[in-house]
Amino acid sequence: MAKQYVSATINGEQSEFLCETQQSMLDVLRDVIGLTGAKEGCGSGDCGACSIILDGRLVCSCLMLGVEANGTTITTIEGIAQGDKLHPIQQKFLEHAALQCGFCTPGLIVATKALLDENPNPTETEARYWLAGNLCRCTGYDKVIRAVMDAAAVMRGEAA
Amino acid sequence: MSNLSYAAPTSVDDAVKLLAGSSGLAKVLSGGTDLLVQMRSGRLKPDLIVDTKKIPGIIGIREENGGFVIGAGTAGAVVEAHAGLNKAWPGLVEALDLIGSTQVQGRCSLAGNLCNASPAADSVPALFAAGAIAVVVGSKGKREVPVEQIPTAPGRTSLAKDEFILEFKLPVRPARSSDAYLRFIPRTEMDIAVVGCGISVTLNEAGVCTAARVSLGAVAPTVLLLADAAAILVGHTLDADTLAKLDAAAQAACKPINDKRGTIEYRTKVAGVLARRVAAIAFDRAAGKSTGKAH
Amino acid sequence: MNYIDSSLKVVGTRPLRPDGVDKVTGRALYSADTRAAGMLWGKILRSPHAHARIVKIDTSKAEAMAGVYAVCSAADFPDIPSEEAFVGEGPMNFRDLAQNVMARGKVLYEGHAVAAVAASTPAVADAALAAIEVTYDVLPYVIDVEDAMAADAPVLHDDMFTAGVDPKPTKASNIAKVVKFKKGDVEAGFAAADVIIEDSYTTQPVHQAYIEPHACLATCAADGQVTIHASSQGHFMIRAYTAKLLGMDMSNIRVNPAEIGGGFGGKTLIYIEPVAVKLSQKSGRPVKIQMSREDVFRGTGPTSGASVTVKLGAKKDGTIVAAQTVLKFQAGAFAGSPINPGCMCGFALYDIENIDVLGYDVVSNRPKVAAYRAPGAPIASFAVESLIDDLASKLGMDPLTLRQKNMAKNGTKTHYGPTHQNIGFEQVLAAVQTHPHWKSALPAGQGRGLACGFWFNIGGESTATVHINEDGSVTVATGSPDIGGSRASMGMMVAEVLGVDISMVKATIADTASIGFTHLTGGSRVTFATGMAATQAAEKVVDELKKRAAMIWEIQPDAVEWRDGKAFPAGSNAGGFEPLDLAELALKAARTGGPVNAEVSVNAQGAGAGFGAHICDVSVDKETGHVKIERYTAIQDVGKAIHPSYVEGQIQGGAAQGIGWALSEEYIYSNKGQMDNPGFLDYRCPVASDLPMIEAVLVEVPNPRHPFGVRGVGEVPIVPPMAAVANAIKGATGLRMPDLPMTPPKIRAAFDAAG
Amino acid sequence: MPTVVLSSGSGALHLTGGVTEFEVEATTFRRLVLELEQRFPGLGKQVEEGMAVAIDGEIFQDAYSAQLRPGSEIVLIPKIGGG
Repeated sequence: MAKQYVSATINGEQSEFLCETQQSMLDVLRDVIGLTGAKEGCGSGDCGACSIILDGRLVCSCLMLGVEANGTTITTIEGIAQGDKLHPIQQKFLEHAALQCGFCTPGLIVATKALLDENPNPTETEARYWLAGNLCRCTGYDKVIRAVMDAAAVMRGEAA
Repeated sequence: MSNLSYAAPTSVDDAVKLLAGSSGLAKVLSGGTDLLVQMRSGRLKPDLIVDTKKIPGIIGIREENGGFVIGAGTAGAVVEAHAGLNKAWPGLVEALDLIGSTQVQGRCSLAGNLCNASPAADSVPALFAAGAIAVVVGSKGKREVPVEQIPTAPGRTSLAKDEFILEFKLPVRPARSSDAYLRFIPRTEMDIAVVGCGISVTLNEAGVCTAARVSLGAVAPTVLLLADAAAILVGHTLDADTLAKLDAAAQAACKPINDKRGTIEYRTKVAGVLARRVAAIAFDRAAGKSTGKAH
Repeated sequence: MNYIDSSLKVVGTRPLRPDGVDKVTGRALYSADTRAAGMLWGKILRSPHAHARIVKIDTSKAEAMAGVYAVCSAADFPDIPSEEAFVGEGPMNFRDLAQNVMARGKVLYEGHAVAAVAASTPAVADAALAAIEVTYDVLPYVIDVEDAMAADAPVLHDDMFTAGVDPKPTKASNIAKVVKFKKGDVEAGFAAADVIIEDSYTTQPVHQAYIEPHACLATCAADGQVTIHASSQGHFMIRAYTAKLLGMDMSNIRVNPAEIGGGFGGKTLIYIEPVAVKLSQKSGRPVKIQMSREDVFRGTGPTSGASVTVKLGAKKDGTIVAAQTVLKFQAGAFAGSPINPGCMCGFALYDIENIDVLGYDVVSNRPKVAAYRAPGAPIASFAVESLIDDLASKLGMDPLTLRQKNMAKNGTKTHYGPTHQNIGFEQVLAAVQTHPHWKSALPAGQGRGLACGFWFNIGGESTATVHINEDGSVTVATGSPDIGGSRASMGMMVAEVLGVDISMVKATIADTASIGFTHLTGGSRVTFATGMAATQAAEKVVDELKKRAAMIWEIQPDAVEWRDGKAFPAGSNAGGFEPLDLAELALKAARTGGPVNAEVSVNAQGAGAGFGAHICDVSVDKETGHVKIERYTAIQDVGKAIHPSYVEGQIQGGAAQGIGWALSEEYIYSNKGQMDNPGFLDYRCPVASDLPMIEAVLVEVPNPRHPFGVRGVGEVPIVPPMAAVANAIKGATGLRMPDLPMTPPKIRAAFDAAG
Repeated sequence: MPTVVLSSGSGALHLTGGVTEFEVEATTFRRLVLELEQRFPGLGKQVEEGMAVAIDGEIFQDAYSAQLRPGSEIVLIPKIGGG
């Protein structure tokens, strides 16, 4: 089977790649393009470590074929910061120590970005339900949720 | 080695031709949230994937003759964000809101959830309760099929090899009508339903039920539409006696299995519990007493 | 030097971690994130059977496939003789480790590795695995611990004779070991008791469920030198075990520590590294192996499941006078459950005169258990803390008062021998008593549970180096993988000693060829032991810097004082020199004797034991049996919190894992002895919406054996939650749930049975 | 003289004929191990290779450097790991 040609906008840049039909978008990001920020924790959509934003929607890149990316716009964890300036969500994750091992962190940050894009003022319960698809085994979610709520406040211009 | 082909046709005709012409196993891809998991686990080894998302009309929601038409490939998250559907069919919306994670809802579709033909699919009892009609396209043209006739057994549907669902039609809503869906899972999110229950009702001005559809998931090989339970509701308000009868009817309809997600005994009891709770929410909504989320 | 009573400027603050930016931007490289030119993909074929003799492995078809470069099975590895050693985090037999990495003769559980391939792509590797023909002679199997102990149970190892019984048995059995601990006269204790209470409990194996699956990249050069890039709780552990299993010299193996995506004890063993090295040796190409989540569940971890009985005798005033327990721990396919600490921990919290503990280490057809936070203790404490709660009810006493009456204090002699010293249990319980959560009225319909936990904590071997860089900035390197923020705490201790801002100090992890031996990141030892090495290295650097300043000023080194990151003349007699800071001293380092560095290796002893108490409020849906955690507070003596945020994080994370253990996590087996839920869908770790905020309260009773007073903190928090939740459920419903996990079907059934 | 207590769960009682407590003349742990080996053949080796020791309540995985005082309580216990 010949490889498939795919053209997509990834983190603001036009990207072209060849992939095998059965390769997931996660495989493509990691093994073809070399963006290894999205992680494989399960490969079945149950952990959220591979989260990306596809045409404005939060999705698991492991549940999408690479060929489906043709013509789409994708944001990965590598595209969240503006150059060397961290996004407020990233900054708040650091300040609140909302990461321990850091493996689930890229997925959580991408998911939080999608949450706050859609709902800039979530309640704690809304944040917890939105992030229920992002497993974290280190933190017990406490500091993660605090970081999310604080980042939301900063992005609304309500806090430092 | 895999010889998997992929095509993303831009018309119904092209898609149907691809499906009809495939010599091996052809699978329709919409959201992919079940298909990719099955491929990865090796349970499913398709030779051809037909991605239907580029077909005009298969994604999107429109109002038609007072009812709604939902494109078969529309992502759950799009349905959840639709104000009109939230008002008319809150139960169906909340069922979609319960499928997997936020991430999964960004991709999963009603057609995929229905055609995966899992008895535990969250949106399916809500679709059954809603009396949705599937618009099926294939080599022989278009046909309209009540959704409860689509799944036939776990993982099997009544669709022919060259057929797929283009869209769903939701009927016109009479006044004082609403629906609700609840499912029971061990956690608060991310689990497959141990039991799911969807109920749609129409009330008269006195609050008496004039029409009802009751559906249960995960208690039999396919999602069930319970005519007996619906009949118990019609002609009654939700008094204690009616609730008790509904509970009993739901339990009586169960033919579950013991598996890693629940026992026969537990599923049966919880089916009764959920039927009562869902009916209460649906009645309240239909009577205009509540508009909030059920979970 | 001891800093316990000093005023501290850096230790105890909450700076950003030095590896943080890499981890929030996706740049940090974990084990699966690296590749090498010409790299092959290694995959492992696993047994579908729970127990079977391997009759034949035919790899010829796989070897003949295009794109397949190497195939291996047990025949390619040395047949390691039985050799007991206490390495890593528990007792270990190298033969067992070798046979766990690659089955030899028999497969002992579903998921046991039987062969491996290296191929050009993952898809080719999968196809090659499918082409390997293994002929099995399927044997009867046993999963449950009680079943495995039965006289007629299928025996896993025909050379296993129960140790610890006299006379030595002549018949092989699945009971690897019997252990007994005794204190006083338990019969006399029960005879003197006014109240006797007894119950039986079961717990299920639970997986550490780190989100990063095991992965490694091995490269074998033509001269036989091997480089391994892998994440683990100890790259020296990977080097030692891989060398042992392959019969290599350690100096020919270099292990680069990748960032580790969680471990919790589960990454203190090896599974894939020797296989990747073997495939690389055979193919001459770098080989990467990445486990799938299913492989992780079927082939690694978990911790033991168990069957436990406990009996307590007490006076009317609440004094517990006798305590007895029998613990039967599942070890998985090879001996080595944490039965010893299990036997030691449950009663270590209390001052009880008469104690009798009996423990069994039992093999069955499950994956070999691995360490998991405070190995063994959570199981024992679930049972003991549940029964103490019932004892309080029976005596009509408050559960906190009963615990305070019987709590271990300094000078309490434990049933396993030592006398407790410098412990803070009393302070922890006092903190419970005054905490707003404990004092708050319980909302209607809810139940409140209290439970406590203990862990020894450990020290051991660690190495740290401190370098003053040419510009005066500071680098500290250690051999301890950073699993949860230890770079930050290492940097902070060094900055404190040097008297500089934390921004001046960067901490890194050095590979096995670049720093002295360092034991695992495990047992909550890094901040204690590696922190001790880093502190001492920084002190040596300060001594050296004082010498350099003395040389520049032409005075005696003892006339130089070091404070706030600068050398000062010690008093006016020493001379009127302007202070020299790190940058100035670094600039002159070449002229004053060369680079300023120090390396210190320690074998740290005296890790202070840790105690914790958790308070949990729940509500229970009586119709569905669903439990909601409404409020949760975890109080713990941490000695001294170097970086309080990461100390709190350890406690919050441990509590969350314990809540999962209590309510939803378990291994479910099919009627063929196969794991039925090897994925995050049905192996149910708590998700964000399952939990409330978890308040972590830090009690600081300094450990006098650490320069800053540190105690390990990561183990204790998983000990109390199971009983805290069970006791809360009892409070809410009146139901005692003795079997974990306390799932909705079990709770609904208990309601129905209670009528 | 320090008192040595063999923890009941040490798994070494067979080496001492069931004796669990004895006094040993030693001021260093190394000397203690040699004494133990002499008095109960096999015990010294087991202590060195497979056991931890608690000296006056403080647990040592390796105790060579530890000083023993007259009256010290020395308890030989199973080794401890962690997670």
